[in-house]
Amino acid sequence: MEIWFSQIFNGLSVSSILLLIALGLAITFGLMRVINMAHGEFIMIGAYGAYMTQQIFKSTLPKSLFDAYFPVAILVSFVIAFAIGYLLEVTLIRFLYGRPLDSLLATWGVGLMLQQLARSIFGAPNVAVASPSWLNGGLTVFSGVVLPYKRLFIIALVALCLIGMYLYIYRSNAGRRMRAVMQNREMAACLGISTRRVDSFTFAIGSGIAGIAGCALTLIGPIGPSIGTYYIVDAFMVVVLGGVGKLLGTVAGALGIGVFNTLFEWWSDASLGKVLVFLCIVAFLQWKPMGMFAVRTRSLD
Amino acid sequence: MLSSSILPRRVWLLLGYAFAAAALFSAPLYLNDFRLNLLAKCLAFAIVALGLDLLWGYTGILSLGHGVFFGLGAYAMAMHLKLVSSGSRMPDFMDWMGLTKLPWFWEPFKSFAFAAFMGIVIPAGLALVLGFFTFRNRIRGVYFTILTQALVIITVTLFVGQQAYTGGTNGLTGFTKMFGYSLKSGTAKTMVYLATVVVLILAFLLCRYLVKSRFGKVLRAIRDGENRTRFLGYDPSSYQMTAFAVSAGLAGIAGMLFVLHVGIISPTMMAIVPSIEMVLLVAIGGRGTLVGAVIGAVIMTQAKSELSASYPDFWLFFLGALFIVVTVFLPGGIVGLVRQLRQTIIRRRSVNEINLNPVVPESNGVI
Amino acid sequence: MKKGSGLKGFVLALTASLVLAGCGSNNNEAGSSTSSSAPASSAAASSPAASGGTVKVGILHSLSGTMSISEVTVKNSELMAIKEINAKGGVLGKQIEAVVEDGASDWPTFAEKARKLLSEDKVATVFGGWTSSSRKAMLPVFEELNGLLWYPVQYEGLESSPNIFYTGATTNQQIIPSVDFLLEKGKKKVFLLGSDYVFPRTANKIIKAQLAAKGGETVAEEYTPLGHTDYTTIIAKIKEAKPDVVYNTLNGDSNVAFFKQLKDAGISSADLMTISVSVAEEEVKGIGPEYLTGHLVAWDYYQTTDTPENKVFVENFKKEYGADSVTSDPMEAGYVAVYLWAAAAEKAGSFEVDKVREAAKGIEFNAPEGKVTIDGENQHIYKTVRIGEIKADGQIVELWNSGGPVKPDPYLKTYDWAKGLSDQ
Amino acid sequence: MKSTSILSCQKVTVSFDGFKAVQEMSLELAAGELRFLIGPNGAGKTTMLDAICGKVKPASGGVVFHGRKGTVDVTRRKEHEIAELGIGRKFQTPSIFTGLTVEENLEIAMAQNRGVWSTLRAKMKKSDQERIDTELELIGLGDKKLLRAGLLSHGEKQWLEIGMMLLQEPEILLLDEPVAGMTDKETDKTGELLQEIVRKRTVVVVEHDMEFVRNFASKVTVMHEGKLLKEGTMDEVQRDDRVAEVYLGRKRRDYDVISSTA
Repeated sequence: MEIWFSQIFNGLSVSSILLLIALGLAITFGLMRVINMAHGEFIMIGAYGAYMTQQIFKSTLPKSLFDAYFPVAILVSFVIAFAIGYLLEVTLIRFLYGRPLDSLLATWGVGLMLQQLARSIFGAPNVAVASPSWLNGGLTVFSGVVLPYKRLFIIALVALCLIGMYLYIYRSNAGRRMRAVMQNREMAACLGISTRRVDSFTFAIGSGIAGIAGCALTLIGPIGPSIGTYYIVDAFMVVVLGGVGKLLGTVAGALGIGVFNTLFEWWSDASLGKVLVFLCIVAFLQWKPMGMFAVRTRSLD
Repeated sequence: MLSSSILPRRVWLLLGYAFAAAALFSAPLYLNDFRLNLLAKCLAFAIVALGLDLLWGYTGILSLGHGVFFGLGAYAMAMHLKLVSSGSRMPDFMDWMGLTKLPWFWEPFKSFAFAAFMGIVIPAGLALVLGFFTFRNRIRGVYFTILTQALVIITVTLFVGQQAYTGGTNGLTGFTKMFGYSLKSGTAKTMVYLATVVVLILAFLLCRYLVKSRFGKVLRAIRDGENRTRFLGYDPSSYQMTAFAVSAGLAGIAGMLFVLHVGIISPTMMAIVPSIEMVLLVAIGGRGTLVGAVIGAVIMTQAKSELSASYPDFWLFFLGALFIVVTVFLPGGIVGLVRQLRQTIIRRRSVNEINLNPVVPESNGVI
Repeated sequence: MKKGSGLKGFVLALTASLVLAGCGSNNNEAGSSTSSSAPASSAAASSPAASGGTVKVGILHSLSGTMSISEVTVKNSELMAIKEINAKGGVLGKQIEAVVEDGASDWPTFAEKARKLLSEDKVATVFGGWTSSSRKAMLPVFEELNGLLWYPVQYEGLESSPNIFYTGATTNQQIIPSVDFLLEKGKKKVFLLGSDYVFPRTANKIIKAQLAAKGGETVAEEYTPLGHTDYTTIIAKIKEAKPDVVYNTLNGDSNVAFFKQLKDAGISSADLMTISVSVAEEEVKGIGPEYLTGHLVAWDYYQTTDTPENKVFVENFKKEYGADSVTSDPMEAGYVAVYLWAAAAEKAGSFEVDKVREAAKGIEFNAPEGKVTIDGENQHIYKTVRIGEIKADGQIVELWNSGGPVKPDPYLKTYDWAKGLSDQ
Repeated sequence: MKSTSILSCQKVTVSFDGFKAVQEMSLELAAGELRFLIGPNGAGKTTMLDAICGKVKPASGGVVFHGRKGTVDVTRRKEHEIAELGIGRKFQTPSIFTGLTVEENLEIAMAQNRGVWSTLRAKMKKSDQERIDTELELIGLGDKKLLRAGLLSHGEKQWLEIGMMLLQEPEILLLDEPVAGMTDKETDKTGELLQEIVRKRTVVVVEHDMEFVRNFASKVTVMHEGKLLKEGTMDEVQRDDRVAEVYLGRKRRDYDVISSTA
């Protein structure tokens, strides 16, 4: 009973992390159709953003304020990843719209360079980020079942990001412009929308959310130059499984993969669990090639 | 390029091929052990690049899972070599993992012919199965590419996890003999090298035949408009499956040769990074031209060996930049660049000579 | 044939000639002792290039890729040893010149670079490798060309090549004593957790046999893929199994995720002890000491190891690579390897591989970890085993040691319960 | 007088996520007939062609093809099988293979065995080459046969595609707005080409250009909101009030304008 409860929670928790790393991709890949293989590196940038914020707090502010660094770090991570994403869109990605496979290779190159850059700046070894004390410990539901605050925090953060994204995309003027451009570039341009600006901004937001993910991941995982590579394939799987271009699909994809991964891992072992999950995804796509929530089009190719 | 007006282009082309072949065949005469080995490795990669080019450059399907096919071929050959080298004993790693008997599926690999056959059939067969399920369900483009990454992860995890049967992360190594000869002798190495050259030439001729045949034209048609070919009455999925299987088979052959040269195969060689680097070979040389694939493979493998040692930090920046520059600014790769230069020259000359030759057929990727 | 083919032919020929010419010229530089039709074993490194006032040695670690995190530090300590030896006048009156190559975390590259070092640079010896896979990849090359490799990392044993000296611990110098230590402390129910690769699987096989023979119990054995970052399910399994101790053979980044998530689950070292064999000072720094305080590790050397040699070593290292840098077991083993080779060469009076190997037998050296001796039979070295506890400042303090150097036994021949683990 | 039917669509309904683009549409084609399919935007004309050639699967109804290879209900067949049976389709935007030369486009369009194995071994026979050369002359691209098709002008692309359709030798040809976006001169030439095509096979043309339609004395089917509105000769259709009303959604007065320009 306890085990079931805590495993359900673990499944949810894994799903929330998957969702967090996939949300940014749901924008850059899902909406803009850019296969951003450097997405993992934006997560890494976010993680280092948290590290830098922590170092600055440590060296300049009194110890009592240290715990406040984390909310600041989330903001800093978002801003840095946003800025680098913006820069990347303006200098590179804009040449690659409509060439998904080329965007894949080029952004892979970007990923390599960002990794090496991080290595040059911060050194190859992992760095440590101390989590704020208010996130230590956990909520004891009943004896033997502890829900760690960090996990709860991440779930809440994902929910917040999701609501924010929903409101932005579907309820704001900027979001309406964004959707207009993504659906019909020429028409949107005719209506006086600056498609260039919308493109850059959209890509930057996707990158910024990856930055938030990176910041949150410092609570539970390693922080090093190559951490992006651990998450990138999972993130793509979530988006593809859910159905490209649908926010709801991404949520469903993350839940599906997270829960099944936890279950399979519990029943077998971590390696086999991973293989089974991927096999299930491949099998599922046989049945629904466009993912759980497909967008239908009438175009020829 | 003035000389091209003296001799017909065809002669130049044949001369070029002949020179390249002569240079390759005579390499053992003037290269030392290390260089010859390195060149042999390049040529093995050139074979993968040919197959990838057939798939990506001509059919428009990008596979980021060719490391798997390469690896499967390599493992087939490595299993044979391991068995031969272990003599009557079991391979050492099985011993340590507590196996008491050689697993049944290892048994037939004692035969070289079987191993070589499987080194082609297993990758090609796997590609056929994967292709059957994806292409027939119209999973294509980016989705297919991402699925090939899933394939990589599944395969690597399985190979690492089944240590008793595959040697785990250490892979298979410690080969000493083949056909009863020591692999360490100079003659054996030269023979293996020459075999690689021959296989590369055969692979090149095969690919050349494929892309020049009507089959190849249909492949390019599928690349340009898959659905359109469907309404002409072609079933694109069977063409895609064939191209994928041939490509995977070539990767398998390359893997077998690679093992002979390098003496080790491990799951890391099948992972995502090597798979993507294989694609880069094609991108650098020029996708959609077979010569480009070979040139890309040779230059990149050499460059990696030279640059990564002297400037390990710089190397990754360089590699990253190369990905970006080639895909964004030079989609035609080296061959494309040369072509552009030639066009410029022709244009300039035709302005001077008021060349009235009306139609300059844009070379369309056929060698 | 369409237009443009001629040009293509030209490019083809040009490329071929460029590449081959490049190779050729390199070959000339390297000395064409590998002449014409017999490019074979005559190229062996048996005549090391000890030309002029220098002797070349190779340093072959991953400077790029995933393994560079660990290997760069070993490269640094090896270079420092070379610098120290050169400052004292070199070996046999010659200055040591290091040829540094990058294995790029890619095993075939290790083999390729080993071949280059031996047949082109003609180095007298090579210091290098970290993962077993890289060593296994290099081994055939060293045996074929009769080179000499010094391998500085603890590994799973079951190997002994005449062309390799192993200066890291083998299983009976790290794992077996640590399991004995746990049993002595009454920790009998052991949960085995490792990354899915060769070292953990082999180590756990040995541990299981040892526990079975000595009254312990293996409650579970779990492996996670390399680079795995979510340990919630594993931790749930640990809770379910209720072990006395977790024997941790996780590698690299997985350790960070595991220890962070273990603490989040409300499990501290007081609740459940873990003992790790792949977490050294360098890793502690990257995980954050607060997650590790009180947990155990097993190695042969710590930065705090109390020997006069270690004081000098740590001081020099910090001087060379910054006050923030830490020293760890593999770094020390790499450092020791250079000194041992130099001593063997001095004793042999030559850089020739066969003579150095012969002379190396029985050589002793006062290393930072204490006295080490090369075992003439299996070419590993005698090392002192130490169990340590991680402190809040990130340093590791010794709790127990083996009292003196332990004889290396890579095939565990001297352990009755290990019969059948290996038939070699 | 009624000749043998070659294609009969019976109560075809096509729906996209609940929206019915075509509703219970029936269409009967006689062998050798030229039929124009007209109607305002969104009437379901293109979708009807899609249903016939297999691009979309009807939710209900049948499309029965009485071809050389027997009588087949094509609604459950795949696109390439339908094409093989003898139903050819030309799309609104020119969809030729831009990376192939003009000649190569024709070569792969040519009627032949389209299996992997046959194309691998296919040799260009003398008769094939002659057919292609004849076709090249017909569509007026003889001097551009080595040019990459992507470099052709819009009109040339359309002709190339028509040429491909002819070489494909379908029994029924479905053409979607063959003269859209063409200059007058190009339209004229296309008209000539069409006359050529019509002589040999059954053709269905979706067209907006009334003047173009008028050049052919043949039967016209008018669709509106996915349904059949009127079928008959151009004159009959023009006299019909309902057609006048729905066409452009206006009353008679506007319709006069159309008929005067038409």
